[in-house]
Amino acid sequence: MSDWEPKIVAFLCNWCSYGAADLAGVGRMQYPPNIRVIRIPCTGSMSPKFALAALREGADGVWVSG
Amino acid sequence: MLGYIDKIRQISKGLIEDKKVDMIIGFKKGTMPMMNEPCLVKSPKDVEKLVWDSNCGINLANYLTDRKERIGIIAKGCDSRNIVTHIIENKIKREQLVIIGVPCTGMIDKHRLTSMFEGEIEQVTEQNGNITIKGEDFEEILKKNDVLQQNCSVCIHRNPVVYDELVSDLVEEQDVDRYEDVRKIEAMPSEKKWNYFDDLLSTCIRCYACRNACPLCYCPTCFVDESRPQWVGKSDDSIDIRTFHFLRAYHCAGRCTDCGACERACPVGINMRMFTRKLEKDCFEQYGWEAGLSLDERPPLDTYKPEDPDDFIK
Amino acid sequence: MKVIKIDKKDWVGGLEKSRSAYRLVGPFKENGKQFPVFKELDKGQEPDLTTLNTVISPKSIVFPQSEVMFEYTTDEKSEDCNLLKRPEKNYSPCAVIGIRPYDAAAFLLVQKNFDTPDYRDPYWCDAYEACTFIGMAINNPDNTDFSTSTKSGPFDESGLDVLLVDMKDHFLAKVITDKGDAYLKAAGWTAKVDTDAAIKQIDEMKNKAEVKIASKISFDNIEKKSIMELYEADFWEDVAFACINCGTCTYLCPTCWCFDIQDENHGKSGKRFKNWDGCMFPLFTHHSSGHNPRGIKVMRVRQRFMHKLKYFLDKYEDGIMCVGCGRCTRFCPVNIDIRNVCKLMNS
Amino acid sequence: MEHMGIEPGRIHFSWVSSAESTKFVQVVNEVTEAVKALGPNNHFITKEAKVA
Repeated sequence: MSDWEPKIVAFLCNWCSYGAADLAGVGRMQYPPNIRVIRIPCTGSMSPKFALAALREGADGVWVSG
Repeated sequence: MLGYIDKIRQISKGLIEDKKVDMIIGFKKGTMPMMNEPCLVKSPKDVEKLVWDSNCGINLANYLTDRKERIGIIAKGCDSRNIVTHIIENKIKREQLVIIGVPCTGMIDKHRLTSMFEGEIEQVTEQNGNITIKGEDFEEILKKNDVLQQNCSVCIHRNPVVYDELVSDLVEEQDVDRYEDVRKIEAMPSEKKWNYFDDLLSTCIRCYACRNACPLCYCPTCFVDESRPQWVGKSDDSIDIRTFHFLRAYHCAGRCTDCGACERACPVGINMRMFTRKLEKDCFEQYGWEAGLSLDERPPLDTYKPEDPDDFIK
Repeated sequence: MKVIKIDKKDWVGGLEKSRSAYRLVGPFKENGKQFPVFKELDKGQEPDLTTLNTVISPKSIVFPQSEVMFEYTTDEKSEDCNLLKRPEKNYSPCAVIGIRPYDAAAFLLVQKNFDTPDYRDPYWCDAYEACTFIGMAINNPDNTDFSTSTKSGPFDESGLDVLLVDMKDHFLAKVITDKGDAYLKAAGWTAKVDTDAAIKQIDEMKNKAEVKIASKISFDNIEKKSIMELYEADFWEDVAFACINCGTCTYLCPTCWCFDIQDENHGKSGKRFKNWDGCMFPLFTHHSSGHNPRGIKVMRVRQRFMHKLKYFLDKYEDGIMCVGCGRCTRFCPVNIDIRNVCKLMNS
Repeated sequence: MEHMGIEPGRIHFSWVSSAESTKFVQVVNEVTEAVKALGPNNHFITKEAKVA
């Protein structure tokens, strides 16, 4: 189990956190590779079924960021 | 509650005769004990069909969705709150409705009564707060208050919140602890919670009676019927069943009035209100909101206030 | 024809003994549950014969709510790549203990659909053929039971291999087929009784039980009426008003057989399922074009009753597609009563 | 979701402006740590539907 790495599905707002992720990339910042980013038009369009669908397909965590 | 019916019939008859409404939505006597069938009355002579007793647990607001006629509707406390929700959500117009308010003293829990007796119940009658249950070889008198639907026994809005006519004096509201059972679950560790709900839903056959009996569930296409993309599998897999119940509850957040129609409709006796009640409790504690009390106030999920709780956000 | 006497003290022992050759299925009430359901009985579990009827009909024994039809993988490393494989399933002999006569008769109606010269549903047929039905006669029918009007009845033998009759301290087992005989032998129940006397006893009880059934329906006139006359009748709006379009009636019904086919795909492998479906759901007839020929509630309600009480009657000329178990009436959330609908259609 | 038995810490919400790349990195770290601490998710996964 020691080499287990979590899979985290990140639902990021196009205008906020996705921009921040972009900026982090441009700035060559280091962060853990466990997140799988899904860009959504706005966090307001986030539905609980997205989170459930992610878990259903085997995600270990869900992160919603506006 | 039995004394109401003459008044209900009299008001209904008047409304139809004066052409104030095209139809009355109420209950008629069912073919089984503890069952009444929702019905539509269009002519004064049919008014005699209407009945009212402690077996009118189905929520009549369910039959209003998108109707165009002028309707007289018989509404107990929870029905009236769902009518308010319907009006707020533009599913019916206030001007179309004549609401015949019925102060309610609770509905009988038919699941529980059925399971209380070995033999078959053939007749259930009520008088002065007592219920007489008759079967082939037994007869028992119980206090009505002891056999209420669970949601009725913790109901704090027994009187209709909006009405045009009232069939009797308002009844006294109860002062009860509404959420004892929800707190019990909140106190469980995660694993125990998971198992609790696994067990709760283990007999679900996905007939969707809970969804369809619910006045809130009027979406033209339910998320379980969506296929592009398909959010939830359609088999009797336990995760898919749980997803259905969980998301349905979410869709009712801030709208559910705990009328109990879902639980009453369930053929296998699942208390799916354990999902909706948690959300109801949260809405009340975090936003001070109870659904369907006022026509003028917007529900918390479509308004924003600076003081909304946000401590779950990093 | 013979009748075997089973002492109640030999009952459990016999069941356990028969396990060497049979899987046992029967109504069983799990701890803390309100009612029993038909399931495969584990060792030491006894079928619950006290409950008159299960909420969910035993049709799921041969027609599970969800059943995998085949599996596939598109993984080229696998030797099964791009092959459709029917999953292994246990079709070894299975004894269904305590099924009620009308539920067993319901299988015969469903068989007309799943086992025909042109089409044969292997999943249904294989499971059905594996079963030996040890039925339990109904001494005290409930008040939604109208099985005497549907060619079935509380002592109906048509779908059974053995009919058990509860005589308080023992069971009388009327052997109907060789399959039934084989099961009784495997269970070690062989005490023969005087056949004529026993049959007389059983017939007496049968008459007593049948008399208790007060609900009667008749479909004589439905047979004579034309489809269009019934289809365009003016009572459908009234019948359908209360209906909330849930699938309770279709899912609990022992004769409803409709299903839907679904694929579920995970990565490179997937499965195709049969799932129960019902005419009450709008999605059931929804075309991919977006058109729905049964777009509104009243059409769907009409379809259910027309299918059961008219189309089936006309097509097979062998009665209606209903065995009178009364489940749909009992568990309908809004009390739509098939007996009343039948009366309306018949008048 | 926690009411139903999903552990607290599997689901996270945050608010990061497009200019806050440092906060973004910090939150990724936090979320990853929290989920790592919980171990693999056992609930709500459907690798294949379990049916009869």
